[in-house]
Amino acid sequence: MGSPGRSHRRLPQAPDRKTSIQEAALLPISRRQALALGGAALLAGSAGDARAASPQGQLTWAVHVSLAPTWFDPAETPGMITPFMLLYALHDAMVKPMPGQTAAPCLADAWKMAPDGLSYEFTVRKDVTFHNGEPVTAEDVKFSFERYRGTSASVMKERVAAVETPDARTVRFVLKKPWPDFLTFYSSATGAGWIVPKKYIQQVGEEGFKKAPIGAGPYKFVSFTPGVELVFEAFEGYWRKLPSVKRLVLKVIPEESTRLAALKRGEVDIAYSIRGELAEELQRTPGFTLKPVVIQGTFWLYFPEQWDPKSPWHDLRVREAAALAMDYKSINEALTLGYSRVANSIIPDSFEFFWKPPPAVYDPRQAKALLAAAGFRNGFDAGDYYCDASYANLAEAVLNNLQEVGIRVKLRPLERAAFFSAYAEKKLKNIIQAASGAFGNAATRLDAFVMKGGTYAYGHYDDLEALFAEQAVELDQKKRTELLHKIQRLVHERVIYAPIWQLAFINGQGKRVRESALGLIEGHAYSAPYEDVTINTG
Amino acid sequence: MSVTTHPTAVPAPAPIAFWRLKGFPLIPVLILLLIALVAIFADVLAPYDPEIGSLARRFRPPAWQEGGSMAHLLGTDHVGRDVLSRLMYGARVSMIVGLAAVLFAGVLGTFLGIVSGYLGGWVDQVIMRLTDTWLALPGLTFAIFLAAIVGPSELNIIFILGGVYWTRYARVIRSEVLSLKEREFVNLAIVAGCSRRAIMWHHILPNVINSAVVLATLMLGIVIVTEAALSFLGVGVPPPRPAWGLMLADGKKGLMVGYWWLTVLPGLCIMLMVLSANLLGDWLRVKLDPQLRQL
Amino acid sequence: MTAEPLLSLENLSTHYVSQQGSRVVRAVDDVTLSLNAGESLGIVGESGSGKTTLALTILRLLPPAARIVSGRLVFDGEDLRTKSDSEMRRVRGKRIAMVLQDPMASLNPLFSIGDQVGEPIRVHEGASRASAWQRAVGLLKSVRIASPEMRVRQYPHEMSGGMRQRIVGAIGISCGPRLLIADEPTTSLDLTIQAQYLDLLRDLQRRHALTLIFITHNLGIVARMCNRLAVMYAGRVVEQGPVARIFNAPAHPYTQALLGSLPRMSDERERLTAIEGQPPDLASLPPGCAFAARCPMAFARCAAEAPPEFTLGEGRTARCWLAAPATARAPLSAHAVGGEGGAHAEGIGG
Amino acid sequence: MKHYIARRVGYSLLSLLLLSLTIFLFVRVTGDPASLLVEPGASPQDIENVHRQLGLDQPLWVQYWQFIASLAQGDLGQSFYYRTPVLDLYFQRLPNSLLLAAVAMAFSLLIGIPSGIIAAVRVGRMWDSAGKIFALLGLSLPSFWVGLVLILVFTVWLGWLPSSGSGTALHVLMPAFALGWYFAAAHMRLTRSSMLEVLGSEYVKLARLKGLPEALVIGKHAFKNALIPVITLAGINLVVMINVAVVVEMVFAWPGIGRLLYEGISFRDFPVVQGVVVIGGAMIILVNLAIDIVYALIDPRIRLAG
Amino acid sequence: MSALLEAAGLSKHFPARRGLFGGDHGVVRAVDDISFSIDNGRTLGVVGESGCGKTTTAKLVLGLETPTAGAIRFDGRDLAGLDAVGRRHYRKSVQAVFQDPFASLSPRMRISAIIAEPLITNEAVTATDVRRRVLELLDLVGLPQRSADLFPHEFSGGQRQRIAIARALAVSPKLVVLDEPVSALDVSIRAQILNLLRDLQDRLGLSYLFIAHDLAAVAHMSHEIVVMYLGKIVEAGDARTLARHPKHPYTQALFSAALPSHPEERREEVVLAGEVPSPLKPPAGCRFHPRCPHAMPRCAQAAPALIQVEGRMVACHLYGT
Repeated sequence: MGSPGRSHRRLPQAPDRKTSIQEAALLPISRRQALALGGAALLAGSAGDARAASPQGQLTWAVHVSLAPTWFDPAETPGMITPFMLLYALHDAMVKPMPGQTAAPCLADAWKMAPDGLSYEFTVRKDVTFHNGEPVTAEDVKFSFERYRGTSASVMKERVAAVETPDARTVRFVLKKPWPDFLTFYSSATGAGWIVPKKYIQQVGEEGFKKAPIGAGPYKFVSFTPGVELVFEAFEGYWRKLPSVKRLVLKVIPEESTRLAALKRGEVDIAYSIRGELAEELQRTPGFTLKPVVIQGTFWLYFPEQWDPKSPWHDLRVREAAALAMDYKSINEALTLGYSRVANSIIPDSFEFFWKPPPAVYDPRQAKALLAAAGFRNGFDAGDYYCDASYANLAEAVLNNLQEVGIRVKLRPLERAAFFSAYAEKKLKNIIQAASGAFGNAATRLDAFVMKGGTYAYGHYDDLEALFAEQAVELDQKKRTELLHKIQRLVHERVIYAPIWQLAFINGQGKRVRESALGLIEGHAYSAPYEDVTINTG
Repeated sequence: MSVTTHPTAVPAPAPIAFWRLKGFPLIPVLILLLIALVAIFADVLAPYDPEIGSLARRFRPPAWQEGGSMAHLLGTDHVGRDVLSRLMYGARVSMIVGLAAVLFAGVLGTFLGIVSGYLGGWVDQVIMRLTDTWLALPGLTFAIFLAAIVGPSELNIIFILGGVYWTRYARVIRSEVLSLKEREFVNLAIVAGCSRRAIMWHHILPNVINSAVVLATLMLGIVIVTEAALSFLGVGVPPPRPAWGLMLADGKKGLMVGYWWLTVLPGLCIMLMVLSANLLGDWLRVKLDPQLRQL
Repeated sequence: MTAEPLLSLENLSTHYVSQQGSRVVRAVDDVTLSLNAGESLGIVGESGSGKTTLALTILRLLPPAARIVSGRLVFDGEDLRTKSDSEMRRVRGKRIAMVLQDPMASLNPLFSIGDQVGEPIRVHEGASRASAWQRAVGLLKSVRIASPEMRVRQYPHEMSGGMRQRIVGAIGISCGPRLLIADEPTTSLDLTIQAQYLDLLRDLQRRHALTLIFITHNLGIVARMCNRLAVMYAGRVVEQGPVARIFNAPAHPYTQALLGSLPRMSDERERLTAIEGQPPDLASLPPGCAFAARCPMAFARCAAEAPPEFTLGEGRTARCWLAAPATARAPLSAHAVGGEGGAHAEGIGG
Repeated sequence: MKHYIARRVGYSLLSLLLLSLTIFLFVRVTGDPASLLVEPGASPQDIENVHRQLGLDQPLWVQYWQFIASLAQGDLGQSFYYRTPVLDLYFQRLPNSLLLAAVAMAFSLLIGIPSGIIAAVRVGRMWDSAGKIFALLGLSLPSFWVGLVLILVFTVWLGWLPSSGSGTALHVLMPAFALGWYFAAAHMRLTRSSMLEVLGSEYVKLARLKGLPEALVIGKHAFKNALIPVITLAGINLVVMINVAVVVEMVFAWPGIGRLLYEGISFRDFPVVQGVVVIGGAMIILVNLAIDIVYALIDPRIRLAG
Repeated sequence: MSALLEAAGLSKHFPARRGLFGGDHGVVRAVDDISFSIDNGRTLGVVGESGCGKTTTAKLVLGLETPTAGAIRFDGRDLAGLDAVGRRHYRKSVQAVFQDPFASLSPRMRISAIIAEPLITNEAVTATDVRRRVLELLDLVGLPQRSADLFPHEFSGGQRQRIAIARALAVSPKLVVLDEPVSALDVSIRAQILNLLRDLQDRLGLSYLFIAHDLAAVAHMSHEIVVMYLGKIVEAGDARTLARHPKHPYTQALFSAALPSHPEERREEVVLAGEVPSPLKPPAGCRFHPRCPHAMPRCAQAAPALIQVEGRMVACHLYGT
């Protein structure tokens, strides 16, 4: 087993990925914890469930984001989760996260790593076909990998020396040097392992493929109106099982209240992203179900002026006071009905090398005491509080808490794009409320948000830099873990960040749905796998 | 609109005879006065800080409804802030934003309209082409656009709305100046030796003020409603400031859930203010200046 | 003079009443006039003297604030005051026609000439569209419009100003009215065009045996067009009678002054006779003669008591104490009031 | 006349050019679309790549020139987000927008014209005020609020109308009403004022003098003339509606141009924003041009005006 | 007597903006090569129908328009060559009274400010001097002194015209341009104003450029008369002679169309056919020929020159050689 082998820390090998820019919740892609490397690949157990009856009926989703045709193409996976909403229907991957498994064998029914760690060999499942009836072959796998140009494409291509196809069902990835994270990247962090039909694409060209995509997934493409509506139809030749629902319709409804109304009237069966009081309302309404999923998006307060000795935020006690001032439970109850997770870290608890901090504490009295000790008996004017305008509701609640202990701030919600560019360009001051749903592990997260030169780091601590440099070349997984835990502990103790929560993404399910497939795959915000979706026939 | 090119004779605008209040919109004016008073004395009148609430007290209904209490006469919002206090301070924010934006648009548009109409020639061409261009931009979208560039703050919203709507003044004022320019007193002022600046300032401006004022009453409504729409899209007056438009946008989810007071009350305030301003404007329009009928 | 006049007004008064009822404007006050068929009457007065209101009173087309408060209004033997609105509608356009001040603006830009000329025929005689058009062609011909068959199909904007005047004239005579009222028909026109229009009206009068009422502030038009004259001042007819008589020997000082104030082409005088002061406010008329304040010959009685209408013979009347039979002979010569005066302060009126 | 038309066309082209320049510069200062198309923290090379791919690495004037050059060929470029030609997107949405605008206009005129006429003719003070206030209410209430109330009442409570989307005749009712009501006040005002103007005109006086029944005077002579400016305004507003229906389209998930534009702005999808605004602007400029020319043709007074 | 103001070969052409009849012409020849002069203390009357160029002539004299060609000399100095001081002097020397007494007074200024404006603009005077002068002027035009603090809408038409006259006299001009000064007034008021104007001329030695369509008023007021048709002078000369014995067919028609002041005043009536053509497309040759009862073939070809005929100038082929 090789080391992560990072010679250059800045290599974007597992870069942070922002979620879809417009959706309301941050959704991570990575499902890389507990990877079963080299383990005996499990056959998809449910393959035999396929009922003899042909697919029937139709289910409609109210989608909160504007669907883009690039999402039909795994090669363009842009580093956000939203495309997987469509990929799970239209395409299939060699290995992908499935219910109960983070790396389930799909188009590959088996794979193994060479003992020297320098190559991976996959076997393509037998008798699997694309929607047009063509068989899925090793050539398609190679083609798909080489065609892949989405997120982390350069990293993968840099490390993969060659893709060999000794026979129609065997694909071998030859690495330049050992790369233990290869399977993570191939199976879940990127779209490189999602297979597209080589012949068809060469036939119709890239444009043609985008207009009429064909894949090996459980649903066939029927029609698409950009930003409006997408229709799928069951692919009866899907290998895993026969989909139960004949047609899937995804309708874009940007306004949350309207999604709820549509769900209630039965125009749609599943509505994505229903929050706050609307979720409460849905919970109260008989026949409707809330489907919350905790995703890997963490939220926090950041104090960009903590390195400026003249700033109040330079004082650790003030930062601690801010963290203590937040009424985590009430905020969670109010905004996400208590479904979010108060993990007290900027790193999702599912990440590799995650260090579990002590639970977050709400103690306004202590906060006031700390402020007084820092010389702010009557509180202080803390300037601006920047946030992404779509999370102004969270900001308002936090701001309330801060005001209560005497940290007086002025909310400055910025429109999303403006916020992120200002954040990255280090133009923001005072307090920043931000979030990340980026892929990766603890190290990548720290790299971007804590370390010198990190995209979103406004300053650094020398001791942390030293520790981080140390872990970057540490080959021993255990030692590396220790180092990263230590850094995380220091980040926690110094209150470099005041973490808020790990967001719960709440969806609504209507009466006609028996199985929405929401939450089946851990951390996946949307319905998946689609072949598991069923209609209530009773 | 560029269809209002009919040259119409301008009757001498008589000063308003307030003692002859035919059809005077008494109720609307009283409403506007009331709003103004509340706005001025919000600090004294409001029982709570409008920006601070408590999550423990969120979604309290108005006092008369089951679950309501006298502590919060008009209930509380999604972060437990007192709705009555927010409405009172909201009057202030909305009035300031509305009036300032209208003033900004009015001053800019009137100035450009006068300069363009009076000087004519290439100055007129430049200003009118600019106005045409500006008018061809969809107003609300343009505002969103500007908000995305400068970031929303109360001051920015004022400039954005003013910057979007000055064209209406420029158009109307220019066409009025064009007809005023042909009036004999302007020619006589030239004969008397007045400079162009003096003519614009002493002879033209006083005669277009009426129109500008009428236009302002009508614009006030448009500005306030646009501000609400910006809030709906998340780029209006930033929270937690108590602006009516923002309250309405914030409360919109509550509408589906039965928290009617969060939307109905600020909606009512906006409606009353805009309606009153419009009714007053209509009356002024008829009263002051028949030229403005085409607005 | 025939026994039965075509139009006779007896002590007719029309007042404007403000909404609160506090302000009463006596626009037409106690007017008695009669007009025989075929005559042409000029009603002369300054703006605000009530002459237009008088015309609208005859047609009963008054604005909502105006009321006919008293008097009789007999046309062709019928009292128009007692007629219902729909009966009046059948009088307007059919038996009494009127042409307005601005012939250019009197045509509706959206309807063809044929439709507009034929409209009264269709409304009053129930004619079909086709036959109304047929008649319209004839009417256009009678007002000397070339190629009327083509013109009926055209729209007002395709006509020259002169043609539009003629068309308005054609509309006026379309149903063969007995009385034609022309309200300031030439104020907006150039001299040479004005002459054309007056020519046309005179021609129409002659050929259609019309009785004409000319409303104007221009004594010249009356001199040219009319055989009878009524001079209005402050809502009242201060003097009326045959045109030549009045021009030669005006009985009322106002008429005298008016005639004296006109500059004449042939005149050698250095100064004009000016009428001092301003016309009075119709809402607050003095108790006596309305002209008294400006009258060079006024005496005590004039300010105290309004003179009644005195009959002077030859069909003439005058509302002036000087014309009263009991007093001394009224000065009948215009020269009697000349020579004096000058531009004195008009005073700050109203 | 030829000169006049040529001049007006010239001005219109100039305005259009200015518009394209304005919008071009504005979209470019609102932020870098690359920051939204790549994940945060992407390497400078990645951003560079995106820039090169989108042609954003060129100097501004080159970009503008390319934009104008392809515009002249009827090519509005390709959406960054949808990877689809902007023109295709536009024409996909246009029928919806036209439908919405047309029905909204019908609602607007249905409210505006009668209330305007009643206000002008003053049938009764109460009806006058009631109509006027109803028309003004549309202006006074933010359309998203009206939209949500409509959904609440007609979808959630009564279940009569679909909440959102398009497809059937029922779908268009609520968004069209919410949009149309906003414009009703303007149409009411104009109807009222032009009716008043026409009622005071010489030809209406003449119509009365002809002895026409009052219904005919108002219904035929006055109404038809008074309607002309209203129809003109309605023509302009129809185009305006297509472009400003953002809020209504968001609330009702109506797949129209307004939403496309809004999404374009929020995704910094330059080609979409430029394309939609330029087409919209061109439509408005063209309608104005057409109106000016038609007016000049039928109304000789205009040719005398500077 | 030396001429106070002299116009030589004066032309003003406007570009045909938005002209429906644009075509080849492209310019409106509002005033086309006219010459006239006004002597000290005299009145020059200009008559003609709408579109004849009389108002443009007034504007040229007032400096409200710049001539396309020709020159205006005032006190022997060419206006075009004046420096700033000279121009200011000219501004002070030439003032105007316009037709519409309702439009010529700025409705939002007090009478004192209206009357004083030319004074304050042109001279450095103290407030008390200004006030004194305003009261003087009010006196001069026969208005009570308390008028100074009122607004224009509080006055009747005749009174407003008096105010306008007072304003014009504020800077003691030598020449006053009177553009239809009484046409908007009530009949009974006209004589007051005309008398006032004549009195002022006598007292102050003013010169007038009197423009009107009311022939009788022009004849009454003027020493010399100029008759214009479509931008050209058709006849000019001593007022009385011209009024009694017009030579040019247009002048004849015009004076014939003038309404009689007495029903028994019978004159030969010449009713012209047709309407005044558009100045955008004036007829070739003599501009009057399409309407002229005496038109000859050559009238359509050559424009007649203004020549001396029996003590006045006439532009007509009837009198040519």
